[in-house]
Amino acid sequence: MKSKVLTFIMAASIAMTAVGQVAPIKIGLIGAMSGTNAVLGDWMKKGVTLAIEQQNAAGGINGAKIQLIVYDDAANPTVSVGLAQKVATEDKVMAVWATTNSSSALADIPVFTQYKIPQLTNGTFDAITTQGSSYIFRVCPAGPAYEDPLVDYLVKKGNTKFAIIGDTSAYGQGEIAYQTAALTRNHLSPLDTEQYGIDDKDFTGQLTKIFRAQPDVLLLASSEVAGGLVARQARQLGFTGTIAGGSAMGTPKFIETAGADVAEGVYFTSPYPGNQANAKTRAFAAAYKARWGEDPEVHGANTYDGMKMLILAMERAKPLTPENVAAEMHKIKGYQGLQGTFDYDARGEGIKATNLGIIKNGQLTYLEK
Amino acid sequence: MAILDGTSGSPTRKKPSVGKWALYGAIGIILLAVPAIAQNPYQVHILNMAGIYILISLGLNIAMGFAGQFNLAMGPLWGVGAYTAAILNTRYGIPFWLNLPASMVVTGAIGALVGLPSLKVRSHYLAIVTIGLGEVINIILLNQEKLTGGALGIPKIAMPGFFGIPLNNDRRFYYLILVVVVLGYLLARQILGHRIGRSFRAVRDDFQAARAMGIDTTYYQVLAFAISAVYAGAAGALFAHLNTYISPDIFEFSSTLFVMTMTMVGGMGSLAGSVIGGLALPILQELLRVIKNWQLVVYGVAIMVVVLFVPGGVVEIARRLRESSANRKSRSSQSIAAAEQAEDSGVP
Amino acid sequence: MFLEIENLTMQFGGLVAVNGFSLGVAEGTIQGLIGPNGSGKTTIFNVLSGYYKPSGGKITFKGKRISGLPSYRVTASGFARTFQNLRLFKSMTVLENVLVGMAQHAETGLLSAIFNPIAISHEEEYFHEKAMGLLKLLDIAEFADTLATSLPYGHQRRVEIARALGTDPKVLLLDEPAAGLNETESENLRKILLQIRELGVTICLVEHDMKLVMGICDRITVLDYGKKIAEGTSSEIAKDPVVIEAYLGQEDNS
Amino acid sequence: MNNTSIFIQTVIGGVGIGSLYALIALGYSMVYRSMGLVNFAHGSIYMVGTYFGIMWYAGLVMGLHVPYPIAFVIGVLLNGAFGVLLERILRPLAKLDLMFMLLGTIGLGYVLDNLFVIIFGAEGFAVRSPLPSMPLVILGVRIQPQMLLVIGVSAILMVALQLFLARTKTGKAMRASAMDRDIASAMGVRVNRMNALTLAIGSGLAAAAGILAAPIVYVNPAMGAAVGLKGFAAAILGGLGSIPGAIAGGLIFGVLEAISAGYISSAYTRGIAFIVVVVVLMVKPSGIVGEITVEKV
Repeated sequence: MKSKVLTFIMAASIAMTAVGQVAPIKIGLIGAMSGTNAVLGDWMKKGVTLAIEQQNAAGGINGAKIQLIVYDDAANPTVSVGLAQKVATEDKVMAVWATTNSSSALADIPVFTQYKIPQLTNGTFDAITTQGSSYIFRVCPAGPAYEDPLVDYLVKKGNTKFAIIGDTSAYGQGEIAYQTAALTRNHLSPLDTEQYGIDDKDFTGQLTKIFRAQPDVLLLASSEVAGGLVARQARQLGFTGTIAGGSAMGTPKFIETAGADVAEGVYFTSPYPGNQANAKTRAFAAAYKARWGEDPEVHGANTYDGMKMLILAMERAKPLTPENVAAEMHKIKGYQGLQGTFDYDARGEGIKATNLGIIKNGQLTYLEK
Repeated sequence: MAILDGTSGSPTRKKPSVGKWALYGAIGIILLAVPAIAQNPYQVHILNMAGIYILISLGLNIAMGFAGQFNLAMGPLWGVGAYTAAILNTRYGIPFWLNLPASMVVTGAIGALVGLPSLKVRSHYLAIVTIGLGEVINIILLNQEKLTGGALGIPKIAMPGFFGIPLNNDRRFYYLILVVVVLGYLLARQILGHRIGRSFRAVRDDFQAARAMGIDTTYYQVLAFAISAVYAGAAGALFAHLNTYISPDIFEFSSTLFVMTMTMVGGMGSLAGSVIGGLALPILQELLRVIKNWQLVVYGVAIMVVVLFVPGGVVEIARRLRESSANRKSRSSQSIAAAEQAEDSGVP
Repeated sequence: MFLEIENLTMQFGGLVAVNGFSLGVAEGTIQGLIGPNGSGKTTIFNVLSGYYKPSGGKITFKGKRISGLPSYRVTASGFARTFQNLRLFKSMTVLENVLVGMAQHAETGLLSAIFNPIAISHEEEYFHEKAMGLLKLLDIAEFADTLATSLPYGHQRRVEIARALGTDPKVLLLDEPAAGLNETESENLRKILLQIRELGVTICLVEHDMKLVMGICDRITVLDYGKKIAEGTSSEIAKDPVVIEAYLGQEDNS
Repeated sequence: MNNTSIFIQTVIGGVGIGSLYALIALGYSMVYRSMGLVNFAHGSIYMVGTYFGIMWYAGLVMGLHVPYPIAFVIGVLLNGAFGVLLERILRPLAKLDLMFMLLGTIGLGYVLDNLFVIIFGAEGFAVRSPLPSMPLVILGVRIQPQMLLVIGVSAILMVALQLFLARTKTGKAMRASAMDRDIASAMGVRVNRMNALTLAIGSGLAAAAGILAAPIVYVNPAMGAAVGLKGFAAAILGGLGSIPGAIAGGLIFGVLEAISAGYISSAYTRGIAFIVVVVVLMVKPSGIVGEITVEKV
């Protein structure tokens, strides 16, 4: 807790010193800072803040410092829309991060489209970029990009009997749909698909039902924590087959919740190749650890990528207006980020590839393509 | 009537004085000027949301404050209204002006269903039944993916137009909400001032005595639920078309609690309480935002203070102030004060 | 007969509160119902007013069966009651309490409340006048706008009667209206009851105040242990040895 | 696995979670019976109790890793003491109408939840089970060892509570106080002290539930909301104020959830459980074990 307070004071003092002769450039950040999804907001804030601090230390943007204004929407879309109005019209930001939660991100789109302010998100729901807005930018791949390669790989390894278990949240329902679609691509269908409420803690009923169908592979369609709990109970109920899931399973939080023994051998996909993948990721991981005292994971990495590109777009925009920044974002092609190469299209999608990984010895390790 | 045709008894209702009319006028002018006074659309947005909450709160107040019926499904019923409008609009292209009455009818009917158990169970049992039925509504919204879009909800709901003027931003939408809220308020006054309102209060005050007075309590209990749901339905249609995006998590039990809190802070059993609470709470939240994590702690303490020390809410504080000044003016005219107190008919 | 109770039985679990009780009441009379505590008087009232469904027997009013109907329908068919332990609507003024009972005679419903405010205001004014008339009859008009439960006990009793009259009853069931009243108040009550009878309302009275009962009842029925033990005019009852033994004698002892 | 063992496995999961609901429901029912208070902060008290125990076990206090049974006892006792403190806060609320009780205790819940967010952070953490993670296999039925611990300890606690109330002098005084406060106080029972004891026991049971569940669930300050609501539903289902009712209600609610998840529709599980509660209350308006009270006219 103490470190959080310190962080806040430091961030505040950095923001203060930024107020020099040139007015600072304001960037908004709306995310879940409280409630069960707080961890997502926290990761976003850490990735974005790191990129901003590095830029400010290097002189900001044409002499102007970047100032981050953070708001907590507690993952509630109603609150989120209100805050979107606030950052757009009261704070008059240059660009905004909103949000990791796909439903809040969707709720905010009309607001930022109306005020012509670029909106960055790391939500994975594919419909985010089909709303007809030219101000929305996704900084990570969309949902299907995670599930397709995962299922393709597992099918290629000879698995045919799949079952899906996921939560009823927006993320869970989306993942279930993408996993089902990925199976359909491979001319398969899940033997059983079960769901649970986000507050549920005992999955015996669902899992017992699933195991009656005797699947080889259990696909998890849920967030880090619930995914971890499900994996643990699945193993305790005697499931010996393969467990696999999307990027949520490629996080330290999943390993912590499931326990290293249960997490061992779980497949996941992530656009982030891991902290030790190359020079770029090693530098990022070192800086992140120095700043926040913990190792980065995928959300920290994709928001860092996104903020870097946003900075690039702001440097290029002449004159510097939200509208021009958005136009410059669309022009980004061939940008080499932590997650790979970004080429933004008209819909706001920048990257499509993900890496397949497996948890080995409690560590996230990536398989060669 | 067979007994005594009353001959000279005079009705005792008061006519508002000139001063009161002037006050109403001033309030009206301020309300109309708000979008111009506001520094930015965000402030108008806060008021628009407050207006939507006031509508739900009026409904809750009629059911709970006046008729004594625990309707703790108000949040999910608000969702029914919003989804009705959203589905009609995005699937069939039906405009807001038809969706508003449609939402009110559909939500009113479902509200009456939610109210049916009130005929069998009371107080905390009714509380859990309505909470439970609210959960069921929410789960249906969440899982009927083909109809409701599931957890991801429904985007791209069209904003309404008014004779060619698109109400496509908060400043313009404000007037729409203002009109609906004012109509909703006047209608609530009309209903509650009528024998229906007296019957509601009779059912609340003493269920058996009400039946002994010939009041069909079954009808009035279900009616109270239905009316409260009609308000939630109107609020839902407005919300769907203002926000242009809805998802099930907006309409969870926590939204019921939020509306209940604002109603009780304003004053349960007083329509003015709904308005005051509906304005006060969103503004309070804005003010508390600066203290970050502590805001909900302060919020919780504030709720407890209100419940323990001023259970009648802000309306009661105002009345106490008025009474004490009236008492200072004339200590002898206590019966008048009592009559006034009765006329205001706040929480007993 | 105007009001006919036939072979009424009321059981609560194993307890028989009323056992094969029959009674006929003539129109325009005051019928007294007396008996020691727990003899079943209030239970009979509760069955009469529809609060309990009888275990056996039936009640007919002007030839129509009313036993088993819900209480609000019993009221609608012309019965009104007061409660032994006052049950006024606590958030309402005296006037509003009386208006509640009139609601069932209203012709305007929810739709008029919304779309026809003029009809509503006419109707309200009409009811107000009637209610004020009733308050005058019971001599409590000056408290019309006072919170009913803030009045002294004796006045609250009168509000209960006015409220019951508000329903425009043919039969008025009064459950111990004189309880807690002093001598003068009791005398006032006697006058009021006689006035009500003049208006053509039949009164059924459960009462412990013997002076009042003997003074105004046309006929009196005596109950003990849920059974009728005597019936007749006040002078007949006063002489009946069974009654003296079971009831009056008992009172002497206490 | 044959159908019977599948069914038994499903039911055992339900009984496990149902035991937790029952322990929570007992808190609601006991406090309602003795104080007339419906305490909607009880879910938060469950969360607080979980932290009070688990923080010693999970190394949140000076990096200590106290053995699980000792952490369990510490948590139960700490939360019991916390319950005594709460009695002072809740006493005035018990005199109010249900509406005010509801909001007042929810306000208290907000305060507790968010204080714990401030102290421990919102993120939460997973807790290692003290038992081996491999399942026990009995006649083809697989059971999580921790679930067996939950069921066993809960059963012991419930029996102990019954014995305490029926056999001990204090227990009898508590029951007398719950039945009629005036008579009890006339007989020399200190009603407020009995209420404090009731809250202490209710809170202790909630802590026990939380600490037992911690290795199955995930510990964070928001963990009380859903369990609190379901525990309340269970108490109502059994008949608020009845101790056997709370236990029956909790178990039935848990088993209902498991069966509807395993056999009917997992997405609608929560809704089905609530529908059953509503239907039961339509038939028996004061719950399964609740007494019917006749209203006096």
